[in-house]
Amino acid sequence: MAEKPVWERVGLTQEEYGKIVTILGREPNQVELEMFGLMWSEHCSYKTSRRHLKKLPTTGQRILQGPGENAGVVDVGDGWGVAFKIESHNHPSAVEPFQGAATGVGGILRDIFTMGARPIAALDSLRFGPLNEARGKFLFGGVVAGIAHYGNCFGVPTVGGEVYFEDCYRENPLVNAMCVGLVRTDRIIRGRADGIGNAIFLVGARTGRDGIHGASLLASQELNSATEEQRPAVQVGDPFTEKLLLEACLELADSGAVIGIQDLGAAGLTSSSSEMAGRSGVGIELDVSLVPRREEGMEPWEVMISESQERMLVCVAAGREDEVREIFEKWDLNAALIGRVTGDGMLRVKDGDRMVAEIPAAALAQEAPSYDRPTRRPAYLDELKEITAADLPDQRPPEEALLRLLAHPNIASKEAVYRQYDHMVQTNTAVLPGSDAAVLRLRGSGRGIALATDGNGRLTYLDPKQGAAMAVAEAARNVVCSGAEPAAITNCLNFGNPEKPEIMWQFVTALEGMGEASLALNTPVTGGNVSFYNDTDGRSIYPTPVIGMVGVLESIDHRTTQWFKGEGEAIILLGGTGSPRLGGSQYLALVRGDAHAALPPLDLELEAAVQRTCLAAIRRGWVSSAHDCSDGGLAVALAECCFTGPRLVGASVELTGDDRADGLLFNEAPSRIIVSTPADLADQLLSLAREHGVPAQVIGRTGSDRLSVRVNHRCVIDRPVAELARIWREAIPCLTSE
Amino acid sequence: MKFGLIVFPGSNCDADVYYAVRDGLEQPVDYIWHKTERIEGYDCLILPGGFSYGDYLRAGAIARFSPAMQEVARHAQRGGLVLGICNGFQMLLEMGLLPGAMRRNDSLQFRCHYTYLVVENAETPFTREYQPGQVVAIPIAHGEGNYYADEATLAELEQHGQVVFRYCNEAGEIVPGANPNGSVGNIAGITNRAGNVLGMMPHPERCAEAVLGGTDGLGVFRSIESWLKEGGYHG
Amino acid sequence: MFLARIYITLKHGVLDPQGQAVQSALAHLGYDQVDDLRVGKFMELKLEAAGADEAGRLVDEMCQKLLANPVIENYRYEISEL
Amino acid sequence: MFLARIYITLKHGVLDPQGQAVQSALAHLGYDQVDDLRVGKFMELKLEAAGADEAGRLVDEMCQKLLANPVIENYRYEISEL
Ligand SMILES: Nc1ncnc2c1ncn2[C@@H]1O[C@H](COP(=O)(O)OP(=O)(O)O)[C@@H](O)[C@H]1O
Ligand SMILES: [Mg+2]
Repeated sequence: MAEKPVWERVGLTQEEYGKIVTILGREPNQVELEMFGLMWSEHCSYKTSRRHLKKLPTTGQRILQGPGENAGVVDVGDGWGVAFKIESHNHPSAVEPFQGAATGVGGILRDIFTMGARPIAALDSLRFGPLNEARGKFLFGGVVAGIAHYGNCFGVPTVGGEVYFEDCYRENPLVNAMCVGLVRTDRIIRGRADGIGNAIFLVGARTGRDGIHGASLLASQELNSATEEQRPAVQVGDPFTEKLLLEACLELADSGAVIGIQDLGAAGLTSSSSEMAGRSGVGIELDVSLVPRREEGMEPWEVMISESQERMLVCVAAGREDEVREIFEKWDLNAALIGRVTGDGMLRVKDGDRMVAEIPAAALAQEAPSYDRPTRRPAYLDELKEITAADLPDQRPPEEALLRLLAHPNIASKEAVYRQYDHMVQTNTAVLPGSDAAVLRLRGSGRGIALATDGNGRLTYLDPKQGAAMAVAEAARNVVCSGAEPAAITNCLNFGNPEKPEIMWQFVTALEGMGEASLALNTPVTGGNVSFYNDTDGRSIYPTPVIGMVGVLESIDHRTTQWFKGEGEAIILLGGTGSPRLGGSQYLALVRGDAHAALPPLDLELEAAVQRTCLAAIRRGWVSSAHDCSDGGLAVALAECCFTGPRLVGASVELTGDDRADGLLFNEAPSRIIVSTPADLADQLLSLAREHGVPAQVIGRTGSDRLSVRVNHRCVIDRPVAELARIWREAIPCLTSE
Repeated sequence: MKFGLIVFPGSNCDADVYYAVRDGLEQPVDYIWHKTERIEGYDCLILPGGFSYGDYLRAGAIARFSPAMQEVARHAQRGGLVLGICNGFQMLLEMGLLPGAMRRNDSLQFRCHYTYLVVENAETPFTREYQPGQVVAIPIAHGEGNYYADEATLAELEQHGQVVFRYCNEAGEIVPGANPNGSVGNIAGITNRAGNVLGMMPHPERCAEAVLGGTDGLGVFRSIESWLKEGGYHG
Repeated sequence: MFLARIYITLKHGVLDPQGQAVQSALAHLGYDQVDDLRVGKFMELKLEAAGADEAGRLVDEMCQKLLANPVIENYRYEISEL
Repeated sequence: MFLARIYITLKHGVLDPQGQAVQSALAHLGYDQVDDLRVGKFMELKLEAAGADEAGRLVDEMCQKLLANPVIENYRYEISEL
């Protein structure tokens, strides 16, 4: 058998290898080749996505740091900034769900505290195959436990997220973790290495062979039986060490000795050193023999690309090295002075006296190849039809459909997940998980932030542009319902193999939709992460862009929850009864087996107006509860208003419309919010809506212990709220304990 | 009146207790690093929650060897108040200041949610501001809160009123369904025989402010305050 | 009736945060002559089987399917008759 | 240099939630011939000592002080020379 060409062994193409030879003016040695292989992988270089990501709107009044650093930062007033970012750990979680998810959380936490920010919240957006299958249960159980393990021990509250179950994620689950941190705006630290002669320290855990040829390669190719072979590379997270690393890094930041910090993620020392040097236009010379090791006999290239967790590269002002050592000693952590900043832009790696690699730093980090991959509109899109209730043969009794939807794992209570997460530590969580968005108070300022993640692969599959826009709209609506003004987003773009033109088309088109919605809703993109190659044996996941949203509450007193508060209040529907189109809805999936049909339209102007109305009403103190209509449509949203609070509150609702009852109740048209308000304020609220050009109507009243819904004067739902609640609460525990 | 809060590597509820005492109770409080060898001038020492040393091996097992823990023991011996919350409770068990041991939750999962507790003994320095039998809502957040003691020890605890909090339902009934972790007798918190050392799994500091959704936990801190004001042992 | 004793250990090279923490706690207590401490699991179970071979085969299956995590752990076991 | 193998098990009479959960998971997989499953810890460490006796004495101390919790756990160990 012929030996593989050298470039293939590190996952590069022949052309890419040629480019390396041109850059170096010679053949790379093994260390250099390994370094290039990782840095020019899709995962590290964004070679496919870079040119398209550039088109996203990234600036705005509140934006202190956009894309390009470890995390984005928004200004939340009083001298405070909120740093936030989302990242995927899909493939590691497919191989080892517990550790894969745990180290995913560890990675995103480091991205936040490298900025000098203390992590104050985490969220997680998850996708699995069906929960009634062994693999679905195994991955779900392992991933949730892994997130809990890392976040709880570290001491960050995991306050929100989402979980969906769809066939397309059966082999390739999605595990996207978001972290949010708080930093003084004048203390933001960046991943820079300025100042010739300054010291480069490697701090934190010791270096082992973890993840060598693992994470980044896994993330840059499809899953198949060959990837099984890469199992020994699995990394184990150590949240305790990470917690010490956090405290030490923040203490170091306070000392003022720090020039810059960069976490070690994919491609370890190679990426962190070349990125720091690249951003500052300098060089770095380092000696791998000075790196504290966990294992014996490691080669220089192994040290350079190891993905051992819980490590940071720190640039420190020359002359202040001892301060660093003292701080890390206090926290029982290593701090090894491994190199210095140089003036010539070269990344030089020595092993003692021996030079083992010499590469222009920028060539590794910024000058990676960039591809404009071909796109082709997928044929399935042309086959999608418009389906309305009238197209469905026989109407199920809406009541039965409601019960079945409430028991569907995509809609049922996620308490079984979030009760495993410590969501209260740090005592800032003012709205706990279980409402549209989590709300955190900002201690001492009277303000707060609202956080949500949203994404809907099914909608994006059916209409990449609008599906991605709907994810932004829904995330914004969720924070608005909680009393916050949407401020900015981070995104995690989970797609299939971009070398397939149809996937590439989905990607490019989804970005257009995301960009438009971000502009319309005034939520610039501050960063994110791209995860390609989410395919198994040639089948791709649904294109799944996930949006992480940060909103700001002017006053923490504006915080609003989704559940009805008491009897006799008016229930108002903002945004109208939706669309007859059922494409993408849980209802269509339920009655027909799949939801493949044209989506209801999204009107971004209406969306913005609905959100403005809701927020204005909340700020005036008129709103007792606000809940957005999403999965399962109006009927499910109403039921959730009745039973998600500390006490059950019934409602009687009267809808009228041209559509059939099931269409009115279960369509998932966007831009709609259910608001409850004291009865005497209803008229004011309606006229406020009118001023904003938003359709609004009183659809019922809270009260009794039943949810009763009449459509065009016919009673279609009438059930005790307690029964609905039980079905909704028990569905996931029931499925997982089977 | 002064509170001291011992901070271990891996503590993560230290700041929460700090704010509950400083802002909720409006009393002075200091952080004390676990390597501190001499701890003087504190009236109540608190061991906060978290994952000291990652909770590796057994929760609280490694922390008990910190120099500050000898001072905590000395303070307790002299009659000073010691409050261990969650991981702090686990440490008190490991160091033998309280009897029994913790096992993993019977669900084998970490659990974080509000629980109802019945105040079984409202005469301790930590509970005197509650009514006897009062039902309070205080959240838990732990993976190893499944309290165990052998029968003889349990009988002693009961006999001397050392069981201070039990998990119950909203109506105050001590039933298996209200037990979040499998603890024997639904036990959520106990004191030592002298009553000056309390260990509890639930987190009173998480519900000491209205914005957090509840203030039932404030009673623990107010009790300590009133006990100290009325002449309880000062350090 | 057979007794199975199962030993589950982390694979070589896989980080053992627990072992590290315990070792450094021992060092703090003065036991600094200790090295390479690794923490694993030990299980005991009884089972009915036609013979020791059969018992071994069953235990091996259980280890692969559930008791050990083959991605990061190794296992071995001993079977004895009761 | 000596190798110590340490086995830490829950005392008889102390309910073992983990053992119970594992046993019922096995039963779900069809292994209902399994009984009395108990989960404990298994540690391996290397240590310098003048001899096997000395090593044993040290390990015993470590178990009493830190590695096992005498309220609920038993321990035993084996020492072998490397
Ligand atoms: N989908 C995206 N949209 C906007 N910016 C992105 C996106 N994906 C990645 N980025 C930005 O590109 C940079 C590199 O991303 P990444 O490699 O994930 O960061 P890190 O090395 O910190 O893990 C980051 O600044 C990130 O915010
Ligand atoms: Mg980073």
